[in-house]
Amino acid sequence: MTVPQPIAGAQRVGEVVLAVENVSLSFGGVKALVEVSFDVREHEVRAIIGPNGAGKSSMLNVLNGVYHAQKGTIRLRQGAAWREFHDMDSHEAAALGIARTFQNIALFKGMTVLDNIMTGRNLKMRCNFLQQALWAGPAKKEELAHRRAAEEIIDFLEIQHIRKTPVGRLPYGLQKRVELGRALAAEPTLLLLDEPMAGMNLEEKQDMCRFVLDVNDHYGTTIVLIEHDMGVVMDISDRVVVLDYGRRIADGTPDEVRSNQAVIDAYLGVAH
Amino acid sequence: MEPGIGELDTFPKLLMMHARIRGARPAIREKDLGIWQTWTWHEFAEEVRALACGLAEQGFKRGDHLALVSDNRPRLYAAMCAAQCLGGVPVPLYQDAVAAEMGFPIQNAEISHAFAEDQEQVDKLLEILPQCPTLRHIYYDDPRGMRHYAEGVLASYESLRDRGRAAYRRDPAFLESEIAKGRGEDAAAMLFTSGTTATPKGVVLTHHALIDRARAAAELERLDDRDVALAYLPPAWVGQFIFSLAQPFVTGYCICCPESPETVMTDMREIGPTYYFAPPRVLEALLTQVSIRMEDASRVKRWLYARFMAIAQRVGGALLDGKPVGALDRLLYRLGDLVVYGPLRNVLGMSRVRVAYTAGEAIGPDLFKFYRSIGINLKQLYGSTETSVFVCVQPDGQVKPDTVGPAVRGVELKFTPERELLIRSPGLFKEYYKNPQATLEAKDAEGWFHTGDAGYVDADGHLKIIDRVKDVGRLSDGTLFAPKYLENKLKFFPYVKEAVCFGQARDTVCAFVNIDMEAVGNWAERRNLAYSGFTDLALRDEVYELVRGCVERVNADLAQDPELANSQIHRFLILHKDLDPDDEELTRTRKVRRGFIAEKYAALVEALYSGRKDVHIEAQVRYEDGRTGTFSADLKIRDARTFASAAARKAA
Amino acid sequence: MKRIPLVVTLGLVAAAGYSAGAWAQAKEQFVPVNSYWVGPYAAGGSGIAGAMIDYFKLLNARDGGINGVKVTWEKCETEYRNDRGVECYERSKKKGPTGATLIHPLSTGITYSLIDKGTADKIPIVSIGYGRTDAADGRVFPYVFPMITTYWSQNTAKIKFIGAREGGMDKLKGKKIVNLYHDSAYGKETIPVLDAQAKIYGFQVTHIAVPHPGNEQQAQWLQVRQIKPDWVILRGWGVMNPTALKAAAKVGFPRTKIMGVWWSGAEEDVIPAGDAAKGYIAAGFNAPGSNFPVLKEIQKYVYAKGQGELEDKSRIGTIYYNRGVLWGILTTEAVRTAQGRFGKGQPMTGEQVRWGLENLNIDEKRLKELGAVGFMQPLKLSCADHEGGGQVKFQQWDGRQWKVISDWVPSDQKLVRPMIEASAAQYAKEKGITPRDCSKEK
Amino acid sequence: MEFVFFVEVLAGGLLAGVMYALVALGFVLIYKASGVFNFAQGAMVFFAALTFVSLTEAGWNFWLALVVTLAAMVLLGIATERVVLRPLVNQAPITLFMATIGLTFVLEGLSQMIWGSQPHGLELGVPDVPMEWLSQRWNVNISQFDLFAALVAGVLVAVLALFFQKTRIGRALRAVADDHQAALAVGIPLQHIWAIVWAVAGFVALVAGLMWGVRNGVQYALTFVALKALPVLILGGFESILGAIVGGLIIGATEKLAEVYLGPFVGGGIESWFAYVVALVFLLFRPEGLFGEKIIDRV
Amino acid sequence: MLYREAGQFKSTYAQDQQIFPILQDRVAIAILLAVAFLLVPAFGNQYWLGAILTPFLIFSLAALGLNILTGYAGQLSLGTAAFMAVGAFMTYNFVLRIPGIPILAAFVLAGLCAAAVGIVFGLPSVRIKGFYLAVATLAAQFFVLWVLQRVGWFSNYSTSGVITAQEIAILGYRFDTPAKKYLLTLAVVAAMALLAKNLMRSETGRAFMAVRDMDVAASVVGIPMMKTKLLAFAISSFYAGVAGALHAFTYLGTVEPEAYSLDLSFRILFMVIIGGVGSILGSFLGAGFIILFPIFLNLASGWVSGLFGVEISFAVVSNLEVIIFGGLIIFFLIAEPHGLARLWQIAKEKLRLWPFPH
Repeated sequence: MTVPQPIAGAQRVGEVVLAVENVSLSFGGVKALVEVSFDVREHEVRAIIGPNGAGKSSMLNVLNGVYHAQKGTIRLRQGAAWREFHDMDSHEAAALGIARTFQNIALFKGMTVLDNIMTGRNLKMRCNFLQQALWAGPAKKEELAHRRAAEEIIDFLEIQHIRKTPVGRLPYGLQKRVELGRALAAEPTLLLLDEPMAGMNLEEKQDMCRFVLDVNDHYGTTIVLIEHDMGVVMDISDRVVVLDYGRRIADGTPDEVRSNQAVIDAYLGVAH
Repeated sequence: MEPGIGELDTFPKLLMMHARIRGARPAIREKDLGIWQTWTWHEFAEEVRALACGLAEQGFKRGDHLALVSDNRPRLYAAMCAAQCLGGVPVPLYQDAVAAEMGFPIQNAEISHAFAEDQEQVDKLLEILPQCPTLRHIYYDDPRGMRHYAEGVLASYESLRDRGRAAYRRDPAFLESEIAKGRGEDAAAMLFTSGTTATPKGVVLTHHALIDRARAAAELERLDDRDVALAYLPPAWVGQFIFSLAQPFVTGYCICCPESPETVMTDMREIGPTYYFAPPRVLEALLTQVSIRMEDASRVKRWLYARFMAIAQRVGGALLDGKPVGALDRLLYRLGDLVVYGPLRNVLGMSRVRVAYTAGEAIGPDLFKFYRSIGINLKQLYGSTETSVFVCVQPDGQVKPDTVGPAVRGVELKFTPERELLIRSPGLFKEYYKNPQATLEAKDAEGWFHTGDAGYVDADGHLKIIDRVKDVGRLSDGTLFAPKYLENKLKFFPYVKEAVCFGQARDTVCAFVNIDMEAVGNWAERRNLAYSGFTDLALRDEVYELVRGCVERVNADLAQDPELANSQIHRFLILHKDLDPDDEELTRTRKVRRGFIAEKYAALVEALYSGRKDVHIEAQVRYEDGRTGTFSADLKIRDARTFASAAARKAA
Repeated sequence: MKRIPLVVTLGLVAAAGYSAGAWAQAKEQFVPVNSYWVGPYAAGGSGIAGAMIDYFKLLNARDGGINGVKVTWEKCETEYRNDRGVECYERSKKKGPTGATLIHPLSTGITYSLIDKGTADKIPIVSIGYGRTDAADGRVFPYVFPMITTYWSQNTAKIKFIGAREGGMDKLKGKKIVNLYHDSAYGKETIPVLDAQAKIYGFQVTHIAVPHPGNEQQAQWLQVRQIKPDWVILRGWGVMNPTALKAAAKVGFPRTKIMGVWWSGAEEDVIPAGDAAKGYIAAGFNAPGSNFPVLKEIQKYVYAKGQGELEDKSRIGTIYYNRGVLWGILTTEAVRTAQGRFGKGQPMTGEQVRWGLENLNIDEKRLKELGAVGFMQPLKLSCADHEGGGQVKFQQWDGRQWKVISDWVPSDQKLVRPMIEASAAQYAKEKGITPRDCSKEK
Repeated sequence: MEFVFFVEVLAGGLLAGVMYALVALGFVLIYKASGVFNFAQGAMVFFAALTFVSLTEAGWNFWLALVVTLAAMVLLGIATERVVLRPLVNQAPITLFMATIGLTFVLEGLSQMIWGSQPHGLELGVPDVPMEWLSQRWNVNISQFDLFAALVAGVLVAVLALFFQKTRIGRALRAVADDHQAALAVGIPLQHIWAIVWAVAGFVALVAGLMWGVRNGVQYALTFVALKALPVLILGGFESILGAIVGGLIIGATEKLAEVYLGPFVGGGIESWFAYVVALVFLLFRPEGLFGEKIIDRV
Repeated sequence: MLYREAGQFKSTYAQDQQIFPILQDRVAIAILLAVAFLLVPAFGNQYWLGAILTPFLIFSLAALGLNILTGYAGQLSLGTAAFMAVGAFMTYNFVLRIPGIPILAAFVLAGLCAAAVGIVFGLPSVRIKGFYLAVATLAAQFFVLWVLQRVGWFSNYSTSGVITAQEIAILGYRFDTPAKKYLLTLAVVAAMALLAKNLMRSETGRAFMAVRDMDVAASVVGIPMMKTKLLAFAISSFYAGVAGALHAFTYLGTVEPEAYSLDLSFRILFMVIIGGVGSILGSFLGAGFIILFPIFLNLASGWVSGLFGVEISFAVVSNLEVIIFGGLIIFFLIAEPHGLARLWQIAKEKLRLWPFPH
């Protein structure tokens, strides 16, 4: 995995922007998350790893309001003030600047790539439906301005050639990229990526890593990343939290985590 | 053309004139962020002024050279003109060349300033920086991925321009005086010849030469500021330099830069240029695309296509030339125009083409006839880097498939006893940069330039090029052997991408054939022949049979022409890999480097002539991600049926 | 979004629409037959339309048309839908030398839709025994003819018949009557007049609505069982009628105490109910049975020559068939009266037929000539009164066929007429129409 | 007296609900096996009843007519599968729904063209009159025919439930309902299954046609029974047979009670929309119908 | 074949986002509008104007309304006819109770009332999805008709609950001839179709489609579920309301609640499905097919039997027409499951790529 070495370093990463304190989540009897706590710093690439069924996706879903945790608090820093949110809907989370991609693609099949990305910007649109119906001055100006922003993202992700293709017809790799584009369109402060590189070949993985790094680098977005490929995790993440059976078993820089015995056991399957 | 153009003898002066009198007209467009961004002449002039002052501040002085490594982009042409404003010489390089190839030009011209498009080109320049001490400034346009590049040499295009704009505002007079200092005979550009032989030479072309030739051609075709051209070929090539800098600065027409090399076809369809230029290999590729897509069409469309193309073949060209045609044919053609040719031109983006040139290599007659028959005013042009392109141009109405037309105004032609063409014209180059010996060799005392091409003037005063002098050879029995002519005939078939013929001082002609992966692949899929890759396809017997069919059809054609009858192709083999400029088998403009190939594959040539059925080949292959590996296979060799020549048959 | 396939439709219709119109320049009286041969009410629609055409064929065959003017017609499928009804009207109104003589909409919904159009195009809209009741006031509705009897008149006649059956109108005091009506405009039409009569005769009326299509009436008939009324007036249409009779049998309510309107009193309404319909009484303005001279002549002149519209000859004599013949008679008599004034032997325009209708006077003598004595009641219309007769006959289903059990029972015009004129006046005010002054009409 | 009347209304409502359930069964069958809401079920009820009655009136004996009609319905089922459904495998449910609408028009047109538009009476030998001893003893009128219909419905439901749960074809049907492609992948002969299902639905349509035919007479109006089944399906869930019966009973009972007790105060005729209000209230608590599986959105 | 797109490049986003980016399409639409607005009223006779084009336009508008709700927002509705009834009756009341009110104002107000009713019956859509949602709108269908018949106020206490549309007037100018009524209908329908098209290509439209395609992802992107679904119900009911008003005023004149029965709701749903779910053009094509096709079948069979003089009984002919109509629906669905609009789109694609297949 030859990827240009980003100049990581403490000075770029800011203070804590997201604090998760002993969050527990269960579906009926199944305990998905047990007392999980970790924090995420500004401009950081924070990875969450762990074997299958460790609760990674559930954690992500709690962060952006798709699931509601039974116990524990999640605090998000808005500028100076801290906002605690529990039982928050996903569209309220979106309003707070949290955007995400899904493990198995959740694009709008009936729309083109450009429309999907433009939908990502809906929080930024101010005109009401009447103005839009009349295609009145402000509505038209707003639509074209947002089209321009979407085009920048299309340019950034190098998908100009599929701009007007319905999403349903695209290969898997490109759909993942469009979904990243849609999340970026909301200009989030916190970006949650649920296995962005699952099922990709070598070349596509390289591209996606480059994009993730560019996003963090170019837009300064804080990224929480779930990923299986240890090579990727070690290369591009600043800090890593390891989950196993819903519990946090390790948290630290990639090197610390790699040498941590508990993590090795979890992955190599020591009997619990 | 505007009166009083006389004293506007340099490109910057022309630019300022356009900015004054047609400031609002579009000068240059580029497809970016989904739409065609447009710079008017006024805005373009502003950009050039700012850049020029910026360069001046950076110590770029008169006589310096500015290297440019970039695809067709408005900022590339702005940088070129900015350098010219300061009396500098822009030196465009091939953007797809490897780093090593760029070393020589920069050292040769002690280039201090360079303009690079993006991270890819900057990395190349940084790689050869140690060998180029003179290189002190690299300006990059697209900052993508270079936020952490700390090299002092680098500076962004925007910073250069903004500092320049401030400087211009502080002291506009400085730039106006620099421009005024410019003279017609100053060097306007240095372009490196593709050079099918030896190392490339830097051709220095003056403002006067380029402007004169550009104006002559523009008058011939009555170009004006309403025309539109598409800039899609490498800027380092003289043709593209003429069509996207010289001629627009003379006439004021607008050039358009496509979004990326992959989207040229769609961009061309969107723009619909009126003034189009394409080397034969582009036209071949286009024709191959057309035939592949038509093969997949429904039966009705295929039948319609075949019927109307037959009519076009018969009367299309004549109609275009205005020759008399029967009323029924005229009606059928008009119907065909509605049903087939019109839509075909439209899909190829050539509906609005008023003038289309092809040059750089000789074009196959059938390919040429195909485009004219569907109503595209394609015309032959002859010229080279040293002659600022325009030497001979076929005027409207006098278009023949096998000639390159009469000489353009101001050009004199002369032939040496070995039938080599000598040219004298105001468009001749000044010199080969720092290579007086080569300059003398090419340009003799009275100013005649030795083209190195063999040819003759036919009855109508049209120049007819046979081939490169050194390539035109004789078979052992003395008959004329023009490899280019044979190769073009072979290349007309969609399945043949490239061919190399051998016969100099031998008794028969043999050939290498490089199949077109896409066309033959499509052909194989229709007969559900499984194949794993290029090499596997190239070795299959069915493909050999296919190519043999093509060769025999060429032989049948050749049999008609008494002169060429016995240069028919007797034996051929199919190459195991695509000929590739990266392996130096082709020039950057995809012309065959005959000498190099004969040397590299000498074993194969010998096998052809030794009557062997197959030959073993060991070759180095570079995979996609950079790893290299060796490859070995047995290439089969086939005989092709030859035909008694027409004369012989008549006699018998 | 505005790209309707106009080119295609123009071509098709132009070819179809106008070729048919060109042929009829000879002296003919064109009558459009817009009915429905498809859908839930197809039996009734095909019966009435078929009978009317049979009568026209009879006239053409026997008398050579009306005073020599042959009757011509064209069938059009309305599927009992308003939009198809309007389309058939617009398609047929200009056909024939003098355009459509008059229009039988054959559906309440279509009648309502055509009132404005008919008045504007001066083509009489003839709704015999249905449509708008207050259209009987000719001054406000010049071109609408709810002939013979309107729903309100029929209702008063029914109450009179019940009174007779109870032994005198005074016996009605204290009696309980349930009005089981189909929950639509047609069904609600008689509520006001029933309430008025309830006040006059002192009987107690309860209105029970049956939601469309009325194929399940368990709840309604349980209410009836709770109220235990003396009589039930069944104001049904289509499948509601047999279902009501079956439900009555299920609840144990005597069918002899159920009184149906003439749209609930045809064979098609009782056969499906089987023997649950025995004893059920229904009103009618045309007599059942086939032993009337006019029907015999139809069999002689039309069916004998194999020209009959209906394949199943046994339908001659059924209620709907006879009703169709009645409509044929009224239509041709109107034309005959109009010819009397505007030129015998000439095709009549819509406006002239209007005059003919308003001056229609079919007395006993005329009935005899037509061979329809007892078949229909004598009828006399006027400029103001577009209803005419207002008398109703009652018939009882004995399990196999309808038996007439009463003579013509007159309706209580004293009560009905003022209500009609009041309602017509309100319509006039709303629509901004100034009622005609009938005295000036000659 | 008041309470006895209440019992009678309730009993009447429940038995009316049984009649609705009979029709709803046909819809459930097709939906369960192909995920298609078969709009043409009403037309099939009419076609079956009309064929049967026309044959009996043409002098055929009862059982022979029944068998021939059944054969006709099986043929219709096979033809439907072959012509309409096979080309539309894997299309969106809304497209298949529209195809059944096309089928409705074809069936209605066909029925009236072949057998004419005259309505026919229908007697199944069970008198539709109240039970003697019941109405004497407690003055409660329950019609014998209603009980007969309830019996038929009960038997039908039992047979179908068994058929779906226990037999091999039944299991295959349930697999096809979940996912056409998956079923095809494991080798279930989709075409056979659908042909069988439509034939069985045809049989259920015939039974419903006969029951309703006795009540309304065999005429075009039989197609309106589909409207009565709609609220039952929505309440009971489209996929469950039990849901159809229980849904029917609930809708029937509440509808009649509301009409009798609530109707007079608000002007009557509330039966039509009240059924839907009941279904709506239930759905607000269980959005996937009484017996439908809970739809969980896996993210 | 007819398209010549070479040279039609876009240099501003406004050009790229316009409804008809290709010149040939713009020309076609301009011609069509010119024919519809100028040619047809001038040459069309009453049969064409009154019985074919006006109903076609009105039902297209209703189908367009339903397409917004079912096609774009993915919420199934079987209550379109009820919302049309509300539109018709409220317009009648507004004209009755506010003398001199211009008809267009009455249409808008009536549309708003229909929208309000739509929102009320749209509330269950928050919890219920798919076919089951049809129950809420079915309840609306029956309940609204029941109220219109029971509460006398709506029909100004007329005995049979029937309303008669008053004179159509805008500031004194009376629309009384079929041509004028046709023009009014055309103007209203064209304007509302344009508004709908603008809506669907802007943020609201995308929000609807997002909710339709995957509501979980829509809410994650920030689209408020409740607000979007109710807005879809409101807009769709507004369109149906205005369609109902036009149906009563410019088409039938006198109308009874029964005219807006469940059968009409189903017919409008058929128009949306056969026309093309989620396409403005689809609504028009669907309406054209469901309304006009049976009439042409009728004309054609009349013409054919006239031609061959064959005397088959009219009943058989009528039934045959119904069978052919049903058969055609099945044929079209098999040919193109996504409706006529998709067939049209494929044909256009083929023309643009002519003579190439791809």
